[in-house]
Order: sequence, then C-alpha cells, then structure tokens
Amino acid sequence: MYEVKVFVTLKEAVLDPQGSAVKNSLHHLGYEGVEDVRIGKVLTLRIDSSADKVEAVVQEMCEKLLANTVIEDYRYEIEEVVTS
Amino acid sequence: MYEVKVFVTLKEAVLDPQGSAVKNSLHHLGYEGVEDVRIGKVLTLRIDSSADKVEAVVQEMCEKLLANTVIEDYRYEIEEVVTS
Amino acid sequence: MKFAVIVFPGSNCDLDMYHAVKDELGAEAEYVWHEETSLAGFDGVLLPGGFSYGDYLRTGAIARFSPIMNAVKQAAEEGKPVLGVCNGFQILLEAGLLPGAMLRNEKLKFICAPVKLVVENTGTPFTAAYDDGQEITIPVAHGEGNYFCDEATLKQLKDNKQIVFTYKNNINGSVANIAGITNKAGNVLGMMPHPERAVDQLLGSKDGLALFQSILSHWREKNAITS
Amino acid sequence: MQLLREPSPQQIKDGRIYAEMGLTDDEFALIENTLGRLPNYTETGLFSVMWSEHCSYKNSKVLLKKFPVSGEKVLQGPGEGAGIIDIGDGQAVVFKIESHNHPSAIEPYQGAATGVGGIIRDVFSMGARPVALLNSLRFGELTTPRVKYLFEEVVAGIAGYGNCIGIPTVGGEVQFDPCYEGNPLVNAMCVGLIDHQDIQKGQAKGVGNSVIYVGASTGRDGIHGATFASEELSEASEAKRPAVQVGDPFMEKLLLEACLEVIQSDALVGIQDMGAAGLTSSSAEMASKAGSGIEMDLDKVPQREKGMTAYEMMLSESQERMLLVVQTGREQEIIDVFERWGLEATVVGRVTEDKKLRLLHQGEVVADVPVDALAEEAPVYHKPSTEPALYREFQALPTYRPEIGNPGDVLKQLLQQPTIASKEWVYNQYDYMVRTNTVVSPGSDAAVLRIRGTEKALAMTTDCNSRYLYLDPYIGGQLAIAEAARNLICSGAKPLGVTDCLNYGNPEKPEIFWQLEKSTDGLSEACEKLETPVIGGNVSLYNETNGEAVYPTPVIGMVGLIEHVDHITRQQFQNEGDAVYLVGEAGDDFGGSELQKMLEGTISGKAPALDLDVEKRRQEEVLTAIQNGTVASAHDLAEGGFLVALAECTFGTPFGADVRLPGEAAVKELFAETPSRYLLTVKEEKRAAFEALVPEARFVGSVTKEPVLTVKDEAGQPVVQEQVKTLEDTWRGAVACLLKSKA
Ligand SMILES: Nc1ncnc2c1ncn2[C@@H]1O[C@H](COP(=O)(O)OP(=O)(O)O)[C@@H](O)[C@H]1O
Ligand SMILES: [Mg+2]
Repeated sequence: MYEVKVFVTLKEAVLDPQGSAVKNSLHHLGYEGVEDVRIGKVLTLRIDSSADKVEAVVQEMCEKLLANTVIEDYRYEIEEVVTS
Repeated sequence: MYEVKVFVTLKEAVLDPQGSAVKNSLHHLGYEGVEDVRIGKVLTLRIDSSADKVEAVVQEMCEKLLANTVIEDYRYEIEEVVTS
Repeated sequence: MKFAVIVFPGSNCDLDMYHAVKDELGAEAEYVWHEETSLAGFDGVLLPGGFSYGDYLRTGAIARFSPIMNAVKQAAEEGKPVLGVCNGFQILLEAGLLPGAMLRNEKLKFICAPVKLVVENTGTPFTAAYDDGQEITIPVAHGEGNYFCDEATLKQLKDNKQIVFTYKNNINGSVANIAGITNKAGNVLGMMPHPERAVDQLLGSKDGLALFQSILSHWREKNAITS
Repeated sequence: MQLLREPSPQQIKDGRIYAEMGLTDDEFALIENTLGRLPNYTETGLFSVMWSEHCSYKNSKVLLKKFPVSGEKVLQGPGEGAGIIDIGDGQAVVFKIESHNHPSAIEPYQGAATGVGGIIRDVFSMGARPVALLNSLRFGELTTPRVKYLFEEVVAGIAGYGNCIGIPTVGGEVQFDPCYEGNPLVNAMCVGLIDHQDIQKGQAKGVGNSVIYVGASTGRDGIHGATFASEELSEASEAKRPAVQVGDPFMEKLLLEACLEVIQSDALVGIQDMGAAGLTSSSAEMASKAGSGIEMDLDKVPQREKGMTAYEMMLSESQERMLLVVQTGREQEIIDVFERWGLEATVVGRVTEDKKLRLLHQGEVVADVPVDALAEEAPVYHKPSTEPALYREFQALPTYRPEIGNPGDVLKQLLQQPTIASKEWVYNQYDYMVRTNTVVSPGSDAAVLRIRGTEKALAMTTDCNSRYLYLDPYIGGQLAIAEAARNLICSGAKPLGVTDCLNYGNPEKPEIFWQLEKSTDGLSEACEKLETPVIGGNVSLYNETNGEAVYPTPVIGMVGLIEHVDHITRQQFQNEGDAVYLVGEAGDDFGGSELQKMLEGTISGKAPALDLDVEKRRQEEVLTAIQNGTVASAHDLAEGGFLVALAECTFGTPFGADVRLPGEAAVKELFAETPSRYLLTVKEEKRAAFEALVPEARFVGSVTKEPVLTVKDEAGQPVVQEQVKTLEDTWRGAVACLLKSKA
C-alpha cells in the first residue's frame, strides 16, 4: 500500500484570484509582511500497487485527471505504508 | 524572507465528496487500486518576518483565517529563503 | 421597523433583500456598507446572499472580518433579529454566531431550483406566521450548502429546537436535512434557501413573505410591551 | 515565454517574423508604406492584433454591411461595445453576444468563464446595468470522454462566473453534432438596462485629458489571443498557446459596481473595456473614434509579472480591466470611487491631438503609429466564393419521407435526443433567479424578466439550427431569425432587435465564404422583413479542426418587449379543458430534421422552405391574440415537430392532451419540421375571440385532466397514447444519463 501526496498548483504565469484575495485579507488583518499567496490543492491517495509500477501510475493519473496541465503544475511524493 | 506552506485538510470525520468523486473517476479510468482520495488545500505564502516571530504569525493566521477548525486540520512548513 | 441590509464586496442578493422588505413587506430598509461600524437605529439585520470576496478560500471566511461584523455581533447580543441567507448564513457560521460549517454540495454542483422545505419550529421570531410542519416552496441557489456539524452540536441543535427549516428531500447532503438554524437565543437565523426570492407571485412563490412578516409582527409585539 | 531580445525591424522583415504573428506579406508591406519605415517588434504586434479577423473583421466586413442596422428605436447600432434599443419611458435595452470558442477548446472552464466576463464588460462599459446572461453552446456527440469533459466544464465555467457576479443566466441552447467535436462553440450573451442619459461612448476626447487604467493588473496571459482566435485549431496551436486567462468574477463585480457609479460623474469622458487585444484595441479605438491620439507610459501600467516588455503589455489579454478617459484635474474624484470599491485606478497616459498611439517604456518611445491605421485601415478582403458541390447534391435529392414504426416509440426516442431533451442538467447549475426579476425561467421558449418599477418585461432567447444552414445557408439563415422571433412571440413579446455571432470555418476556403455570403443574405432578409435590426454581434471564423469546418452557425440573440406583465405567456398548458389549436400546415419537411438525424445518422436534402410573408403574418396574429388575453399557453413547433412540441407543453404540468389530426395523422403531421407553426391553448370562453384574431388556427383537441398524451387520426383511431410521466422522465433524465454512461 502506498500513500501518495499530489501537489497541484497553478502555473506561475497564471492568475490566482483566490491567492490575491487571501493576501489582501491578511493585509487587512494586519499581516503586512505577507508578500504573496498562491493556493493549490493537495490530494492524498492510498493506492494498492507494486513498487515497480506505482510511480508510473501516479504520473499517468496526474496527467489524465488530477492536474489540468493547461494551467497547473504538479508534483508528488510517494511513501510506502505498512498496512496492519 | 520565508516561504511557508500551509496544508489544510478536512478532518477525518468529515465526508469529502470531492475526494470521493475523484476516486470514482479514477476507478472509471481503470485505476482500481486507488482505495482512498482526500482533497485538501495547500497555500504557499511568502512572508517577510523574523526568525523568532514567523512561526507564531503563521499559527495565528491559520487559526484566524486560513483554516476553519470546525471542519479542517492544518499543518505548516516554514523555510527561510534568501532573496537575491 | 427598519432593516439594515449589509453589503459586502461581492454580495449580490442585497438588492433582492432590500426590495423584499421594502416593497413587499412595507418596512424601512437601508443598505449598510461593510466598512461601517455601527448599526444604531436599525431594528433588524439582514445578511444577503452572494459571493462575498468571491467566496475565495472558504465561503464567508473573509467577510467575517469586515468592520461591520462587530456591530452585527452586538445587534445579535442585544436580541435584535439577525437573518443570514445563503452567503449570509455562511458568514454567520464563519463568524461563530451560529454553530457548524458549510461544505460543498454532495454532488459538487451548484443547485438553483425551487425546493420544498418543512417548517420545524414556529416558535421563533422568524417563523411564527407559519404552521408547524408546514411545507413551503423556497428557491435555493448555492454550491456550498452542505451543512455540517458534529454529533454533540447536532444534539444541542435538536434539544434547543434550533433547527428551524429542513429540506423535504435532502438536496445537498446536509446533516439531518438542515436548511436553516438559529442560535440558542433564537434571534439569529441562518438559512441556505432564499425567502427574499419568494415574496411575489409573479416570480412563482410567495412562501417566503411570511418569514419577513413574522419578524415584523414579533418586533411590533415586543415594542408594544416595552413602550 | 519571454524573448531575450526582440528582433530588429530588418530582422522582422527579412525573417518574415510578422507572418508568425498572422500578418501576410501584403499586409506587412502596407504597414511599411503607412509608416514610411519598417515597424519595430512592438509595432508589428500592434498591427497584427488590430488587423486580425477578430478585431478588424477584414474578411466579414463586406458581409456585415448587408445587415439592416437602423430603426426608429435603435439608439446605438453596431460599432460600440453593445447595441442599444429604446424601450420607452427613458429606458433602453443593451445587448451583445460574443464567442469564446477557441479558449474554451483549450481550457473549457476558464475559456467559458472569461467569455462570460468579457460580454458583461461590453454591456456595462456602455453604462448599462447587466440584468441577464444567455449562452449558446455546441459540442460533439455526448459519447466520448473528451466531449463530456468539455460540456461539463463549459457549463461549470459559465455558472461559476455568472453566479458569482450575480447576474442571472436565464436562457440559452445546447446542441450536439459530430462537426463540433474538435471545435466546440461557446457563445455568451449579456442583456443590460440603461437610462438614456447614461449612455457612454468609448471615446478619447479632449486633448490633455487623462487616460486611466483600472481593474486587474496586466500579466502575460492571453498574449495574441485575438490572433489565436483567427486561426484554425491544430496540433501546432498547442505550442503557440498563450498563457490561459483565468477569470476573476469577484474583481469584475467590483469593477461593474464602481464603473456604474463612475458614469454618473461628468468628469468621465469615455470608457471602454479591454477585450481582445487588450490595451491596444481599447486605446487605439477610443482615440480613433474621437479623432485624437493617445500617449501612454507603460511603466505606469499595473503589472502582475516582472520584466514584461511593451509588446507583452500591449498584447496581454488579462481579464477584468477597463480604460477610461477623464477630464484633467478631476482624476482624483474618479480614482476615489474605485478605491472605495477596493480597486486601483492609475493614470497611464493622456489624450493627444496628433492621432497617434505613442507608447513609452523605460524612458524610450517604443511605438508611434497612427491610430486610424490600427483601428480603421485594416485591409478589407472579399474572398472568393464557390457554391459547394455538396449543396447541389442536396438540392437534387428527392424529398426525404421517413418511414417509421410505432409513433409513440419514435416520440420517446426523439425526447431522448440530447438536442431535444431537457436542459435542466445545464440550467439548474445557473443562478437564473438572482436580482429577482426572472418571471419565466429556463425551460420555456424564451426567458422573461420584468422591468422593476414598470409594467413591462423583456423576453430574450438565443437560437440557431445549424443543420438547416449546413443544407442551405440562405434558408437556414432566414429560419434562424424566424425561430428566434417566434420564441419571443410565444412569450408575449414584440421582437426588438438582434445580436448575432457568426461561427464559421476558414473563410479563405471559397466554399466556406459562400456559406457566409448566403447565410448573411438570408439573415439580412429575414431581419428586414421581421423588422428586427441587427444592433451588434461578433464574428468567429476558423472554427475548424484538422481541416473540418463546423456547420455554419450564426447564433441569433434576440430581445423583445412585453408591453404588460399580464401578457407573459408560457409554453406549459395552464388549465384542464382548454382548447388546443394548431397554427400552420405540415409539409414534407424532414431535411435536417431531428427525425432524419435520428433515423439516418446524418442529414441531407433540402432545408424546410420558409415564406417570410406567412411568417410575419402569423407572428403578428399570434402576438395580437396574446396581447388581447385570449391565449393561455403558446409554443412554437421546432425540432421534432408537432408531437415533441405537444409533449413539451405537458411537461411540468399535471395535464395531458387529447388531439385529433387530419387524415391518417401521417408522419409529416407528427414529426415534420415545417416552420412558422404554433401550438396554442385557449380557454373555452375565449375561443370565439381567439378564432377571430387567428383565423388560420385549427382546433385540434383539448387539454385533459388525465396526464396522458393521446393523438388520434381523423377517424378517431388512436395513433399515439402515452403516459405523460413516462415521456417526461425520459426527456428529463436523458442528458444526465448520457453523461453518466461509460463510453
Ligand atoms: N445552455 C443553456 N443555458 C441556459 N438555458 C438553456 C440552455 N440550453 C437550453 N436552455 C433552456 O432550455 C429551454 C429549451 O431550449 P431549446 O430546446 O433550445 O428551446 P427552443 O427550441 O424553444 O429554442 C429554453 O428555455 C432554454 O433557455
Ligand atoms: Mg421554441
């Protein structure tokens, strides 16, 4: 069993209205030091797979479904977990 | 300058319909091995702060705004970055 | 009776709320910009629907820090009727004036449709003009109306009769079919359906008008006693 | 992608770099000639976007000239952000439709969302309060995962933007056909209301006045979007892809409210949104219209990214931005209004008298070109036109007369065709009620909104059956106008005018240009006849994938005026016992019909013929009958013909119908798509009055209490007998069911 974390973030050149709104709000709350906020997704998946395949599978899932590569970048972390 | 990553995820006890939808789609696409998907947010902040304050500030921002602790858990990673 | 209709950046049902109480109920109403800090002179507070701050991050999360929110809290503590509809409800939740939180609709889609509600508690300032168990038709229009609270909170809501409206058919996954709840004192109501959209037969339903009439009658009774 | 060093003017010429930006050799020579020197990189960019089809209409101008554009009520015809028509009492209606096809093919959610955002800006930049949104969508068949994805995301994008900004999306249409598989169409329409005295012009008048930039900051997104929209989609376009624009409806909501406040100030001279070709088109057009020039200091332009070049700033299509011209000395008043709404407004330049667009960047003049050359003097082409062989084949085919089995089963099948099936799955995601004016919500022929404070209402619709245009663009064009008008008539409205979005393939192909020519002829004639001037529109060409063009699809947006809310009429049956009337005879009109498509898998033959005199007469009669209060419900016969229309009238009601058709109730009586026909119901006591007003109306039966649809032949033999519930369930569930089914 693998626990996979996929981080999906907007490409740098792509506008992030959510991030801007949160930044403004933090400024209003007095956190003037916040210079930038970008908001992305983190998907936590549990996958039953084998060591030789898991990465290829994750990569494929990202390209096909989990990230919209037109506007988003992704990266992932794979960790084996021992099921009790 | 600090780069802070805040991970906000739904509490275990809270249903995650978006996660379930992604899981179903993955099954449809043939990834039967996917046993669970949970979707959270990752906020990447750049903060101008000092070493002794930054953690307290981040913690406070999380409690106040970035997470809703009725339904969400959060954790963060703080990294100092050298500005060129 | 004079209502304040609070306007946040991104509110978009403010106009509907204003016209509902002014034209259909015949009460006084005034828009109050979110940067104001006082609600003196108002007898009731209405938080309209919309997408305050774009609903970015979480619905209602940013709006709850608006300067006017302190005055809203104060009005609530003074026992004035405070009604939050849709985004207004979400703001009340984020502000802690009502318990629980809002999640995305179970089917993940925005739903706009007239829906059937059941009036669960007529003993509130908002519902006296309805009958117990009455079915009414009120439109919903939301993407995040899936009300959530933990078991303990739900028990409290039930024990204190804080659940005021439920969906006849659960449309969004809400715990216990909840469509609207009050605070413990009963003077703060949050609900996802839009009563202000159901005050004119020309637009399909008048079932929401009784809610506003209830507020007005309650205020009149209270004032007759105190004055 | 950032160029390290921009090519020199000579390199641009020698390396034909202008060609990559979409300019031809001749066009480049013309630019060189106009300037009397070679343009630099930024200047070449300015010309390439302004002379793109999207901005200059260079290929379609000759055709658009044919449209009737005036009328006594027209306050603003084509040319400004949106057209305006007087509706009395000092008020006017403002509307416009626009395409966002190519961006939606690339990124459907954001493409559709920014399409909605753009059309809203067109309307409020006129000074109008946007009151309603509509759309018109085309996709391939709902069988592949890609098409399903595009459909779901486009709908979500439209909903996401419209719901957030709080303008109700009240109507539209969706059709599915293989020709749209690689190139979906996403057209968005916005309708606004305005008081006459608030009408704004996008003009940069008054030398010395300040040019103010307001709204979102400029990023590298959408650079060359206008040029991109003027090319066919291919594998290569993947690589050329500009950074996708992301919509920020919250920003636009603030911009909308602030702009509507600002127009009340006489310090404001002119205002225009930054749409396609962003800063370039807004500045050049505002100056050109006013006979002035503009000088801008690009260092002052709010920038989202570091190190942007002049070229990038001028060509950026970042969303939610407006350009204003304000009297000198009064800038602060305007800036303060925006500030209250949390928006930054910045003086970026001033109006000059030399009729030039002059740009400064980091202390240097980076562009200095005549505004008229950019905005007015793009070459105009009359492309060669050839009648396609396919058209002659279609015309020569014998009349198609389908053979069918059990008509009830055919009806059920038709109701499941996604083009006919309920679009609830779509419009339940749209907030169609916000602002509480929506009297007739999606699901009837046209949407109706009351005009608060008056007894009037507006009806609106989008329409286009492109199958007819594919068979015969001339007749198809007429049919599109006629159907849109009929939809308004059925709601009790008098059609006021038209906005159109011409979606076609590559006009450089003579057969496609022929389609454009013929269909605009048909549209023009119908508009002339039905007295619905074209007050604005949009052209989207190059809708092709790998050489295959979409059907010619001139989407018609039409708005009508309902004199009194009492006249508002719906398609749904209203009372048990009401008499059912049919207006118009059925012919053998199956070319391009839903039945032909369903049975044959393709369409062929002649499009249904339309007699514009008959069309006009019936419209007038039916409207008069409605206005006189004799009509209980009204529906026009469209895709699927009589039976489908009859079934639709029962949906959402507790009623059924019992009707008798002439002769043997032949296939054509049941399913032909002969135009200019209506299904009306009339209360018993109003029948005499109604028959006097619509002498052609034939009594065919009555609305029944039992929810059963019964159709008999002349001898009284039942031809169809179906439970309404069965029909309705099939019809309602079809789209969701197609989306769910695994392909
Ligand atoms: N994309 C859409 N957005 C909103 N409403 C839609 C859409 N597509 C269809 N509708 C609504 O569904 C109803 C039926 O549409 P349609 O079959 O095209 O009607 P008609 O044939 O009368 O033009 C109309 O009320 C229309 O406004
Ligand atoms: Mg119709």
